[in-house]
Formats: sequence, C-alpha cells, structure tokens
Amino acid sequence: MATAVQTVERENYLNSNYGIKSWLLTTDHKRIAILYLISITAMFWIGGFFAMMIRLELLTPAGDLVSSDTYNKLFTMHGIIMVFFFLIPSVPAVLGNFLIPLMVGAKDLAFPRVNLLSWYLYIIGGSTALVAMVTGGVDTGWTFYTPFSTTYSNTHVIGAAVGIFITGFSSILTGLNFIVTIHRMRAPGLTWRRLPLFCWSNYAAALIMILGTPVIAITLLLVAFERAFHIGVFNPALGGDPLLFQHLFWFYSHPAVYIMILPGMGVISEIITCFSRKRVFGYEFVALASIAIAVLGFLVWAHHMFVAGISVYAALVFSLLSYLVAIPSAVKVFNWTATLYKGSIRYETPMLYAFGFIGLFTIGGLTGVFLASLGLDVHVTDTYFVVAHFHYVMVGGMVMAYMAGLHFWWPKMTGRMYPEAWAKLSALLVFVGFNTTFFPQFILGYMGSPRRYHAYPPEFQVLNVLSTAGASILAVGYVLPMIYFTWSLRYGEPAGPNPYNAVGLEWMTQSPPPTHNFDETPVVTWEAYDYEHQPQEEVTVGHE
Amino acid sequence: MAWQVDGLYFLLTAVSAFFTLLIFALILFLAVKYRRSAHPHAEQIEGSLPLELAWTLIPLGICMVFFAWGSLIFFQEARPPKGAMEVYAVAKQWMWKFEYEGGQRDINQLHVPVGRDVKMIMSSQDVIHSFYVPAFRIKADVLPGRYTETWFRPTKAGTYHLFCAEYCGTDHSGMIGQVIVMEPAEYQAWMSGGGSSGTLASNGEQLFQQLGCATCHRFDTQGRGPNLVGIFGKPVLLEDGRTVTADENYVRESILNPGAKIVSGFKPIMPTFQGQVSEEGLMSLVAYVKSLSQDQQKGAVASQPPASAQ
Amino acid sequence: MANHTEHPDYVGHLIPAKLYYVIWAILMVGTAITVFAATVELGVFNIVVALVIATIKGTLVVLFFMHLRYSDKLTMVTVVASIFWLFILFSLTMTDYISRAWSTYSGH
Amino acid sequence: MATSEIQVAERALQHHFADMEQQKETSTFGMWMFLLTEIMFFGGLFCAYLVYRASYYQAFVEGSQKMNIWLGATNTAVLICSSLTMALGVRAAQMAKPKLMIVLLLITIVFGFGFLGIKAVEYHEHWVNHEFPGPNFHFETGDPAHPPTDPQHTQIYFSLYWAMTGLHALHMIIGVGLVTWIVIVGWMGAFTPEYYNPVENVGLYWHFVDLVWIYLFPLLYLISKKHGG
Repeated sequence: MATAVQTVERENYLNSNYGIKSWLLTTDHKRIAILYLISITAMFWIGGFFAMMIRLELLTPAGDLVSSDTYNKLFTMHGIIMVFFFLIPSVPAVLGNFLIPLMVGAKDLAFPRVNLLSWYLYIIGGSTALVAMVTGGVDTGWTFYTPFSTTYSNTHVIGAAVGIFITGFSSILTGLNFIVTIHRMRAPGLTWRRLPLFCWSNYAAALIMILGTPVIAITLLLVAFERAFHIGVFNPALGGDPLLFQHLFWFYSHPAVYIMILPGMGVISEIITCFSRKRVFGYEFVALASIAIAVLGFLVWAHHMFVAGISVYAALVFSLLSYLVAIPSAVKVFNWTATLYKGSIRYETPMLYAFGFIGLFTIGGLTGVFLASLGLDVHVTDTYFVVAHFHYVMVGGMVMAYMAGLHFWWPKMTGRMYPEAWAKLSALLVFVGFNTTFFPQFILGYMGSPRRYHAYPPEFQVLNVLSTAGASILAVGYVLPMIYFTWSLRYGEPAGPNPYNAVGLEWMTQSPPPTHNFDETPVVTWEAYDYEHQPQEEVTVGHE
Repeated sequence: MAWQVDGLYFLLTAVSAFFTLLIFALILFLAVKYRRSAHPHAEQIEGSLPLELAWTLIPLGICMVFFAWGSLIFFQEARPPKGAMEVYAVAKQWMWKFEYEGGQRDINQLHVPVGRDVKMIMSSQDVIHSFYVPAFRIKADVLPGRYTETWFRPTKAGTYHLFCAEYCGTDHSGMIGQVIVMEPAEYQAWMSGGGSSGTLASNGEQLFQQLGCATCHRFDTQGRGPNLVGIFGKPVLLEDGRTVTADENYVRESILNPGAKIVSGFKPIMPTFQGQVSEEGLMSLVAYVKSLSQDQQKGAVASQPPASAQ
Repeated sequence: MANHTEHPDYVGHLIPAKLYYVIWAILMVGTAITVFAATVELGVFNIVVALVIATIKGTLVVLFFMHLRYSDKLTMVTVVASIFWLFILFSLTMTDYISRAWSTYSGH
Repeated sequence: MATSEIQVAERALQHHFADMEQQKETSTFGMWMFLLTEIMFFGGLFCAYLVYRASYYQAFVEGSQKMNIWLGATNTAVLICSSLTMALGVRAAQMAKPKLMIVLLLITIVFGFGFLGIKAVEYHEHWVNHEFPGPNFHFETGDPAHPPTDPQHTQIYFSLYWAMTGLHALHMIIGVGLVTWIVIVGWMGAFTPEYYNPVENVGLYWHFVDLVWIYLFPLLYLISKKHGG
C-alpha cells in the first residue's frame, strides 16, 4: 500500500475541479450520485441507531429502557427514515444515478439540472423530517394511519408529512429522469434487447415512482391539512372514512416496496452474470419480469388491509392478484440460479452478497405468499411475522443488493479497490447477523406477538433476545464496510478501468470516469452480457 | 378454526421450505461445481422456453391452490354462524370494554363458554384498534364510526391472550387483556354473579324511550318514522331507489346520520343523535332494535339444523 | 400549409390556425351543452352526459391543443398509461366500496 | 437571418445531447412524463371524490347546489379561450413570429388572471357563507323547506371542493408565472423554430390545467339540480 501510485492521474469527474461550490452546484450525474451516497449513508446510520434502540428495549419483556412514548417515536422514525430516506433512494439515486448514463452510453441524464434539484429536494425534505424528529418526534408509525395521525397524536405529524411530501418529489424527478434517459439517450446500437438488466429494473422502478408517488404526496398533504384546519376527509368523527386513507396510502406504499426491490434485482443480474461469466439465463424473461412486477405491483395494495374492514369480496380480488405478483419474482430467482449452470464462478465479495440476496429474497418472497393467503393473513398480519417478512425483503433483499452493488461498482466510482478479505468477512457477518435477527421473528409472529409493542408477554423473551443478539452482529457487519470503504479511498489499490473483466459500457471507460463519461460516443454492436467474446484474462486485482 | 389455519400454515411452510432449500442447494451445488478453478470456461446458454414456462406455471398452480384454500378459511372467518352468542366490544385508548347480551360488563377480560360460537360486534371510541386473539387465529380491526365483526368458537377452557394489533398510540402495548374460556356451568354461574341492571336490549329500550325515539318510531304504521319491529336483517328500500340490509351498521348510521339513507316513503325529518349517545348506548339501541326482530327469527332458527363451524 | 409537411421533424407539426378555432368553437359549444344538460333532470344520466361531454372536450384538447395527434407512439403510450393507472386506482378502490354493502349476510 | 438563428440554436443545445432533435424529443417526452405524474396527483383527490360521492350522493347534491353555475361556466369558457391563445402562441413560436407569440401569451396571462379573479369571488362567497370546512363550517341549503339532510358529508364535499379547486388554482398561478417567464425570455429573442421547447412545454402544462378544469366543472358544479326529498 505504501507504494500507492503517485503518477499524475488522468482527469476524471472527481478531480476535474475542486471546492465545495463545484460539488453543490454540479449537474454531473456522477457527482450527484456521490452527494446522494453521503446523504443516504447518514440517514442509514440515523435509522440504524433507532433500530438498535428498539432492539435493546426489546431485550426484556418489561418496557424498561425507554418510555412507551419514546419507543413509539423510535419505531416511527426508524420506519420513516429507512423507507423514505434510505431504501427508496438507495440503489436508484446512488447507483442508478451513477450508472444509468454510463450504461446507456450517454454523457449525462436527460435533465441534469432536474437531477440536482432532486437532490436538493431530498435534502430539504430530509431536513424537514429530521427537524420534526429532533424537536419532539413523531409517533404515528410510518403508515400515518388516520384518525390517529390526524386527530389523536400530539406529535410533529405535519413536519414529517411535509418532509415526506417534498422528498416524494425528489423521487418523482429521479424516476422521470431515468425513464426519459433510457428512452431517449441510448447510444447508437443499444436496442432495448441489448439494454443491461440494471437499466430495465430501474426503468420499472421509475415507472412506480412517477405513477405512485404523487398519490401518497396528495394523501399526506390531506393529512397535514386535516391536522392543521380540522377538516375531516379521513376522520370518521367528521364523516370521513379512515379506510380511504389506507387505500390511497397503500396504493403508493405497496408498489413502493417494488421501488425498493426492483433496482436491487437489477444489481444482482449484473453481478451474477459477471462472476459466472455468462449471459443471463432467459434475458427477456428477467427483463419483462421487472415490468410485470411494476404493473402487477399496483394491483395488490389492499392485501395490507385484509383485516382492516374492507369487504370480503374485495379481499378476495386483492388476494388473487397478490399471488400473481409472486410469479415474476419467482421467475427471476429461477433464472438467476439457472445462470450459474455451466458458468465459471468466482466468489468475489459482490457475488457473495448476490448469493445472500437470492437466498434471503426467496425466503422473503415465499413468506409474502403466506400474507397473500387470506386465511393465514388474518392471523399473522400486524405481528412480528410481517416485520420479519418485510425485513427479509428490504434488508435481506434490498440492502444486500445495495451492498453488493456498492462493492461491485466501488472501483468504478472511486478508482480504488476495497480490501477483499475484510469485505468477505463483513458479507458473512451481515448474512449471519441478519438471519439471527429476523428468522426468530417469523416464529414470534406465528406465536402471536403483535408488532409495535413496547412491552411484551414474558414467553416471547427468548426469541427477542436472540433477535437482539443477531442485530449486534448485523451492526458490526455494516460498520466494517463503512470503515474499509473510507480507508480504501486513500489506501486502496488502484482499480483500473475494468477490475472484474466485466462487460457493459460502464466498464469501457476509465475509473473513475471522466466528466463526460466517454471520450467518444460508444456504438454498441453486441448483445447484453456478451461474456463469450470477452477475453478471460486472469484478474490482476483481487486475492486468488 | 385454529387447526384449519395451522394446517394451511404448516403445508405452506413445507412448500416454502422445499423451494427455499431447493434454491439454496442449487446455488451451493452450482457454485461449487462450476467454480472458476474447476470450470474455467463458461458455456453460454441463451435460455429455455420450456423451463421458463415450467417455473412460471408450476408456481402459479401451487399459488392458486393456496389461494383457494386460504380464501375458504377466510370466508368462514368472515361469516359468523347464525345463533352465535353476541358480545359487544368498545375499544378505546387503551382498554377493551365488553358488554354481554345479559347486560353484564367486562373490562379487558372477555368471558366466554366452551363450545359456543361467539360473535363479536365491535366499535372504537377513538382511533383504529384491532381485536386479536392469537389462540383462535382471529383478528379484526376495530374502527371508529362503524361496526366490524368477527367470531370464534373456543374449544378448550383456559385463559388466552387478547392483544390490540393495530398501533393506537402511547399505551398500545398495554391494551391487552384476557379471553377467559369457561366450562358452560361455570360460565352460567359467572354470568349470574354479576350485578347487571337488566339485559342489553332492555337498557336499549329504556334509552329508546328517554331519547323520545318512540314518538315517531311507533309500533304501527301511523308513525312519522318507520316501524322498527321485524326489520333487522331484512332489506330496506330507500327513498333514492337503493336497497340496503338493515344490519348493525345501518341502524347505527340511521341514529347518528339519519339523512344519509332515508327509508322509502318517509321524510328526512329525524334529527341526528350524534354526540348525545355514547358508544355503549348505541350498542344497547342496536341490541334493542335487534330484539324487536327476534321473536320472528327464533322460530326460523329453531327449525334449522344447529349452526356448525362447517 | 401543405409545404410545412416538408419541414424537418424537430420543428414539430404546424397545425393550421383554422383548426384551432374550430376546436375552440366545439369546446365552447360543449360547455354550453353541459350547462344546459345539467338543468334538465335526467336522473343518473346527468352525470353520464356531463362526463361524456367532458371526455370529448378533454380528448380534443389533448389531441389538438397538446398535439398528441401529431406526436410519436411513445407519447400516446404515456397518455394511455395515465388513463390506465387512474383506472386501476379508481376501480380497485371502488371494488371495496361497492361490494361492502354485499358483505352483510342475511344468514346461510 | 439564418446565421443568427443557427447561433441561437447552437447556444440552446445542451452539451449532453447529440443534436437539437434529440434535445427537443427528450424535453417534450419529459414534460409528458411530468404530466403523467400530475394526473396521478389529481387522481388521488378524484378518487376520494368518487368514493364519497358514491356513498353520500344526496350530501354532494346539496353542496353542489351552492355553487354558482354561471361563474363556473364563465370560468370554463375563460380557460378554453386561454387554451386557444396558448395554442396559437405556440404556433407563432413555431412560425418564428416572436411578437405575435408575445401578444398571444400576454392575452393568455390576462385570461389566467381572469380565471383566478372569478375563482376568488367564488371563494369569498363560500367563505362568508361559512362553507369552508373546519370548526366554523355551517351549512344551510338556502331553502327553509329543505333543511340539509346530511351536513356532515356536505362538509366533506366542501373539503374536496376546496382541495381540488385550490390545487387547480395553485397550478394556474404557477402556470401564469411560467407563461410570464416565457414572455420575458421570448422578448429577449431566445426562441426560434428550431428551439422553442420551453414554449411548447409550458403550453402542454397550460392545456393540462385546462383539462383538469374541464372535469372539475361538471363534477363539482353540476351534480344535480333536483332538490333532495
């Protein structure tokens, strides 16, 4: 490491100019991606801190560490921050922002200034929500169910709602930019059938962003107005229907789950192909499954409301549709697995995360089928079963994919390699820690432990202790990458343009890429994942 | 009910475990077999339509089986059998109040006899709560402004957890209680022990007189309001041509918001009783209106075979 | 006007001003009919008539004022998508509200 | 003339596009995508309207009868006229007639203010009649023979009326601001037949706002003339 290369680096997007202004007023998608990376990492740690407090409180059955009010605020803020300020922007706003123009061979996203605006909206929205949290917090749960949120809660609901409202527009603008970029900015020869699957899945997620987000924006605005002016669109005491709120809320918030997972699926498709050196099995099916998930995802929202008082016939319809959305996800899992067949597989860190993703997402997806089943849902909804299920999808799926992607493209983003051994260790810690934390919660849920409980009956303690123990392992698994990524910025080995010998336009430019991405506009004449024609020289960086 | 849910649960768990293990095993096997050192050159495979179809259609088929099964259970859970004993519940931050047909009241404790169907008719005074008894595998949200229902049939005496499952504010986790299932004889003894002041329906009748309902809702055809005898559970023709069933929610709405659904042939002259009747009062009025239809129903029920849990 | 068709695409289609006036006239007449129709009691058909006229007006605005008729397929797909997603939102929400009334069982 | 136009066009081409054609297609498509978002934004309110109107029809009828149909119809006409001048303005930009464009857009702005003025008169009327939802809400049908049947849900009608028309009016205000910006930039000679995307996009936005009103008018003002029985 002491012999770090001291030669003059080529000009790239990081060293083309310096100074705070060159960052805060940048319209370069790569710099905006870095801005997003820093902001969502901060949000991740804030949300993670709340999670740790929750787990510590749940070590004992009695509510002894924090008061019930504090506990309610903790899980609310954990939910709001993780969902709206970490998971939704994570892969799209960081990796998508950085990679989509590179992958389609463009100089930038279609609307660079809108992209910067989107980051500022994120910061303004995030700050608004954080101010609301610091000055007293919110205790409605991230779901803001009425009439509790409109009438009974005495906390800063309006601040949090307005924060999410503003951030919603950040998400809409990102999605809009992606869709327009993928439609209009592709390099010559890059047809839809040659498009990397990462672009396909981000495209699908972007569809949800622009179609779903406005609905929750207007809904939360109504909630804020109801609180401020005492009107009653959702308040039964004034003739409103609280279920209408739930319909409108879940119309976005269920598809939002797919905003979170779809880009992660894209990351996995890139990584699995690279490290098994194969074209993805059934490219069209994987690509179209993304779109199918995005569309079907809009048809299933009321499965969050099976016991909420909706009509049994509507429940039946939504249950049927919910089963359908499971199918394209299953198709993806099978195709990824089949891609390994007769491949030439290397176990680099991103691949380990990808294996973890497939396994955990399978569990998360299959337990989703339990929740789609009406008879079972009645018992397990609003229990720890649901908590475990969506953490398997969100953390086991999405965060694993995000970590996989971050490792995979870290050399591209920074020009430096991360330390492989430490990275493998942390991948292992995350996998073990995650399962120890959340698997017991499935059992807890079936035993009937309701969620959002500050204190619980003593018979649930053993599993809760196990869960908290797992959470500490998980925390170590997340702290490690934070340290070695920072370390690698200075001491990591220079990566070279293509350390994994991967295909894809993003690997055909230098690392880090120059401000204009490509010296000349690339012309694509090959299919996606064309590993057959990629020379298979031994990788020089790495440890095998 | 519980064993049906458990049966479905265990079968689905088995199927899920099978697929999870299949995927895990495949990944492990393929990752080891085709590791770079053993298999240095990948063979390119485009895909396979038969395989794609197989892993689209087989899961779809399995899903449809579980859909049908889960829905059957749900329909049973959603339809309280005829002749079930009725318990009224009012949820509020952060307690459960129960009222039995005999007029007895309970707080955070629900006493029921073994082997009888129990139908819960529930409403909330403030925010959304959820009535959850894990041992019976049932859960139903309790909403302000309307009634929701669920039912169960306890099969074993004992004390079971009762939880509020929908987050409802500060002391959500303290909104817990017990369902105490007793042997029928014991239950009878317990019921007669409470110092109740008349049945729920008779309380409702008193309220009916107090509020002056009887001046218009007379038991003949001369009243300015509809005659309430025998209407419960029957379809009602409305002024605007629609037909609704006179169920608990309809009676409730007619008291609180009389203008919303005017019975055909009557004028919208009834004042609202919003804010004048408590949730408990409303429930007793509903029970009273129900009792006005019971004489006819009794005969019908008696001639039917006893309601079963199917 | 004919020579404008030879313009390169990016100039956009130049629509004859006369067409704009015709559309405008139809929209104004449509508004008048809507107001008139509302004064006639048609029962449930009041809303049907009003929405049909509104939809005709809206279609004209989108097709001509917003140049959809002269736009590429992608723009048309966008418009269709917006209608489709509105339809999802409305119809699936109403699935619940319409069938709630059926959920009252008169025994079985 | 041709050279100066080409210069303008070159200045207008942003660095990341290959040519003007790609830039125009991209910006127009972006605008349509944005309108798609806007449709869903209003869609949430329309959905709430649909649900409550289906459930509490009579209450909605009584609320709608307090609307001033003539002001509403006038406003509809004003918006349609403004859409015409807007469309002609875009056409003028296409034909390289900047002065005509500016005149037409100024007329559009006048229509826009006209709409907002009439709306303000209506709002004032509702406000003094306590037809604003909240603690001060009070509803009378204005006909002693027909007292309000369901004032609680009429209040929901008014909540939605204020929310929907308020959101629409906000869009109008933004629209007037955008058209003003186009007029100023157009005055400075920024637009050519090769580069007028901003004019076109603001036009799309303006027509969209008109479109929303075309639905709002019958849904809010013209539910039924019949007095509830």
